[in-house]
Amino acid sequence: MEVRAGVFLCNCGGALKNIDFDAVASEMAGIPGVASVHVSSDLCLAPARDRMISCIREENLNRVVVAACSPELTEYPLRRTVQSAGLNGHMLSMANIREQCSWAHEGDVTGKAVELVKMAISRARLLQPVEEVEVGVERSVLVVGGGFAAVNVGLLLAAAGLRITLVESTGTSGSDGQELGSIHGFDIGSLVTAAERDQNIEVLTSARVVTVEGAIGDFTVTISREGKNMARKYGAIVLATGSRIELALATDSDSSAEYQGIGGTNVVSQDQLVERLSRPASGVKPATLAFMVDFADESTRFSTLATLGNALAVRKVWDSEVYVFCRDVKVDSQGAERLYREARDRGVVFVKCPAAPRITSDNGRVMVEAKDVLLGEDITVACDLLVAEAVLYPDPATAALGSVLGVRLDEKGFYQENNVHLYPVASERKGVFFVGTCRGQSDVGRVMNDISSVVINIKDLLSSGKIMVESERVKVDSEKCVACLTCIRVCPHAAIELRGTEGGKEKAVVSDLGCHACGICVAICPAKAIEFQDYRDDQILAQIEAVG
Amino acid sequence: MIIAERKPIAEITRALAPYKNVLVAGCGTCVAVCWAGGEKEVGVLASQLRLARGAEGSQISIMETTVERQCEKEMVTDLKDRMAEVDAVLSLACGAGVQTMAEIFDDKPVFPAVNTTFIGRPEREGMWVEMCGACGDCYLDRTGGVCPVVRCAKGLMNGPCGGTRKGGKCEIDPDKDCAWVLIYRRLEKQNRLDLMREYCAPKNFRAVKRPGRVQAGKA
Amino acid sequence: MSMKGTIVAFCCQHSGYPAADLAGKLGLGSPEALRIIRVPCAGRVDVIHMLRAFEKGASAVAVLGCEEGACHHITGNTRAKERVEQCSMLLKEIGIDGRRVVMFRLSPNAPRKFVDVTNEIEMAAESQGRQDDNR
Amino acid sequence: MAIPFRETLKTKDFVVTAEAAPGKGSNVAKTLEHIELLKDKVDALNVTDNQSSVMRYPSVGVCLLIKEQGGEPVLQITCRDRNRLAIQADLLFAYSRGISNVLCLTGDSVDVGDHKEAKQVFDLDSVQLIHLVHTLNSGKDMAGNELDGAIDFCIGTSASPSSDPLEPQLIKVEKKLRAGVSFIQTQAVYDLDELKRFTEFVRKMDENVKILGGIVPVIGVKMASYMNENVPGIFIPQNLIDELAEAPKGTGVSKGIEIAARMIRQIRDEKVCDGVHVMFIGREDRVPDILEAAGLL
Repeated sequence: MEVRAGVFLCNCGGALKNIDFDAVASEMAGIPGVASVHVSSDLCLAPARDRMISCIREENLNRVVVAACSPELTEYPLRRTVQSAGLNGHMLSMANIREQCSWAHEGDVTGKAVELVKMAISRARLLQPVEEVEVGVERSVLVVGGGFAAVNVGLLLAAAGLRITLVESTGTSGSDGQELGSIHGFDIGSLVTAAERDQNIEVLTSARVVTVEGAIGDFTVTISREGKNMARKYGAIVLATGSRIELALATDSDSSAEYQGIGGTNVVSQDQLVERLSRPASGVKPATLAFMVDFADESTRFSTLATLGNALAVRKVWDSEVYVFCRDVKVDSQGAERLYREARDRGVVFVKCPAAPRITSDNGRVMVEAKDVLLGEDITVACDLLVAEAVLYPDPATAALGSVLGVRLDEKGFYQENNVHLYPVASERKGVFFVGTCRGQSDVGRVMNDISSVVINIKDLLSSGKIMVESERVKVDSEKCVACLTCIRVCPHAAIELRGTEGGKEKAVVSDLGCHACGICVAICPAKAIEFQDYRDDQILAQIEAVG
Repeated sequence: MIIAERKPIAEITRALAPYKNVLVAGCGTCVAVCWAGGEKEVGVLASQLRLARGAEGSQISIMETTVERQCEKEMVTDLKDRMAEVDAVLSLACGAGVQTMAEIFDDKPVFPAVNTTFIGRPEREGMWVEMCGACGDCYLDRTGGVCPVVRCAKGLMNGPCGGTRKGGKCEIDPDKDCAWVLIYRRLEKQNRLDLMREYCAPKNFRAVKRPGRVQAGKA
Repeated sequence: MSMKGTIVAFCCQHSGYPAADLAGKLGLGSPEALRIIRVPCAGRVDVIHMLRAFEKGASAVAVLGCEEGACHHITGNTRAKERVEQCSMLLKEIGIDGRRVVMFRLSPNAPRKFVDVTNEIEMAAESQGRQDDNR
Repeated sequence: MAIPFRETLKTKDFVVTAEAAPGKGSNVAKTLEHIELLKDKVDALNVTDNQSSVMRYPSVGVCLLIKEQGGEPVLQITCRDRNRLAIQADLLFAYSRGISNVLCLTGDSVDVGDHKEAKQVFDLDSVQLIHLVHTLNSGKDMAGNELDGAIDFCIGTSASPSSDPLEPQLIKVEKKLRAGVSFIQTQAVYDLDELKRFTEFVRKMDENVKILGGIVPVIGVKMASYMNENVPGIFIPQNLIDELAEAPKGTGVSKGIEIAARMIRQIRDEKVCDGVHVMFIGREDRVPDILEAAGLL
């Protein structure tokens, strides 16, 4: 099919003074494959776009080369324009003659502009169409974990009409959500019973995910329960496997006494304190209480929020003296600032100290010795009860599940989200999400955010039951592929698998849905069997040939 | 699979010095998978040769091709109509491929561009290790599936030697495991250590009368 | 050597390319001899692309990818670094200065870094060019 | 004429052997000196076979010199340099010239020697070599042919009591014992408990094999770390290295001798094993000082 490329030069409303567009246009006319050259001043506006559409139709162009501003801005809309002219959106090649040519250099840059357009034309000749097809997706979600976050996600997604499977490795559902839920007044029990009654949700206790294959919209997951394996299909997978809470033994490095060592009874966790508060009648009320915050781990808000909440409760119920030893109380969680102010007003004393206090015991009472920054001197407080700082550690199953799903862990062992700001709950593997403490989130406010963003993400993806996807933009030629597994090992998004092809033999197959179009597999394939439609080797080499 | 490693460029340029039109022929099977002699490596080597000649100010014209399997006479013969204007052939195949090429086009000099090293497997991405020495008399049944003939530096049949390093590493290379320690651990795990205790008589090193020949039963 | 003095820069869509755009928007001058080829990720650039650029006469080749550990595709920039080092070795093997091929990592909002590195490459290539000419 | 080593092993309760190192050329003057110095002070003199894969005057040659001087040689044979034909031929020749003790070794790899590109043979290994000598002793060659004139070698081998991991080594020693050896000369040992445990292990399987502990004096911290790093099968513990570090500059050699003598005396007094095999590579002339310091002369 003969290449007929239309070259559209945009002088950005006349702003690109150091490019002689007529010269550029005349240079383009003689190039093989160029059917017409048009200079316009505002390709980003509708009239110019309509003219382009009519040019494409009248001159039945099968390639469009646009020399204008950066493709980062205009590639997407221009593709829509080309499509509305009946030509495949991928038959577009752009030259950046504004930011990277006219604005980047002083003086006349017509020569460079000519070269950039020639490069774009050389690539345009080799472009091939990429069809966008509609693909059915499973309207079901696998939620791994039985805690507070998992059950919440399950309920919300079930409400959106998706079929949910809640896989919980321990015997009872909602077990590891106790600590988090109970402290912040959420009754985990009622959530679990709601989940069990919801006909869209299937709760599988003491079950384990064994293998995960396929990609977003079409995951095949084997779950093993009571010795037998079941294969299930899911559109998305949410990991909410929670975390392990340990009492921090952070003490001053040279202080000999360990928390746990002293008396034992008068050192408690936040949870044990809440339990004692709930039955005020029994036992003697402690006269003075101390909390520890931000010494073992400054990155989680877990102990800060629990401390603020419980310090207030102690003041109300027991009215005992409350000291909070802290490095600095970080109140950037939801409602934390209000709790902090209220605690101060209620007489809770915050002792700011640069290093962890020295803990010793003196006939049953806990002596807390620390340097108070505000007073500028060492103070010692004798207290009846010490609430140790709690620190979140990854659940031991995190690493194993991570490798089954092909997702990464961060340096502390929690799941590594794709981008902490843009995609906080998504993994690098499309369709696999993390929620809650399993990715290091430590306070209820943030966990609630995680839950709502994951629910929105998945509803957006799956509720319609179908997704538009570019089919075979990155494709493995099964003739050339020798199944050497290099691409499967290398793909950072676990989007390539060995699958039987019509020839019968198993070959590498790129999942259109799961592929992030980065091209790493294309560069590393020893047999050059993988093609990435818009960035093929011949297209890149053609651009190099066109230079100079 | 067969593992190979690209020869240093100096050796290749020295061999090609007198020739102007060179056919650079890759092989699409083993040497491609171990990144030594496939289509990609043909492109890189051709480019490197052109750059080298450019630097010396003399010209070279290179034809690039990749044969699916260079050890198949028919596949190599397919190149014959392009051989007219070729002065010399540079083959990136393993030894079998280079010699097939040399045999089919015996009127033209054929040079190897890779060193065929061993039969092995990928240990991790980009690194391959020797597993089998094709000795023709396999003992893997006696050693729990670890071959001492090639994975022990001295090929001992009653190992280990006295030079094993701390932690069970090989005498000559602290990064390599002593094959006999691996054998010991494997057999211990399966509690079949009696296999290792059994005296192994001197090996028949002529099991394959070199050069080897295997005649399959009539098809 | 029709491309005397040109610098071919493979710019990753997530870092090098937007940084180049930003440099243009701020009017920071990068070398005119620079020819940018847009790639989806630095990991897409292969050794053959760099070598062909040199064959076409480029005086220097650069691969601009994301910062260490911030690669949009996790391992893209590390692979690009390894391939640049391999290409550098291949050049050194045949007597061409290995420093003519460079991997540089920057974030999309670092136009000054982009301009500094491209100018540095140009100056290095020029001084090297003079050495090659009188060899 | 010296007492045959086979007899010494039976009669003497503490056997002492040393090493005569062949030179790097045809001039045997130095070797003769060492032989003269040591032949009457020890029960037998081992002759190394291209030690550490460094090419030297042949082992059987020095053994003949020792015989001529009236000493009792032990021919060391490694499997690195000769195949089964050559080894059998050398054994016939050695025996015919009156050499009747052989130490069967696997041999170091050529990578540690000075001809690193040589083709290694290793047609046999040390255990197979022991079986081979027995075969020849029984009047047949390895292919089963009758020998015109049988031979009768006293067979010995080596062992590494301080290998880590130890169990694979012990399995190898089991094989050697089942093949049948009269004496074992171990690699250099510095931890006598290990040597004791090794001796007990061997005694359980074969009471009358004689075990000679390998003694290699260490003359400095630098040498100690070098040996730990590069010499196969040598593990010098840290406490010994610390002791060497304290020795004032320049007294390294005498310190090394002092430590070696102390170990020999300890082995003898506590009957750790049946004797010692003293190796002082490059300083064979100082071996008498060690023996004297250990009260063996």
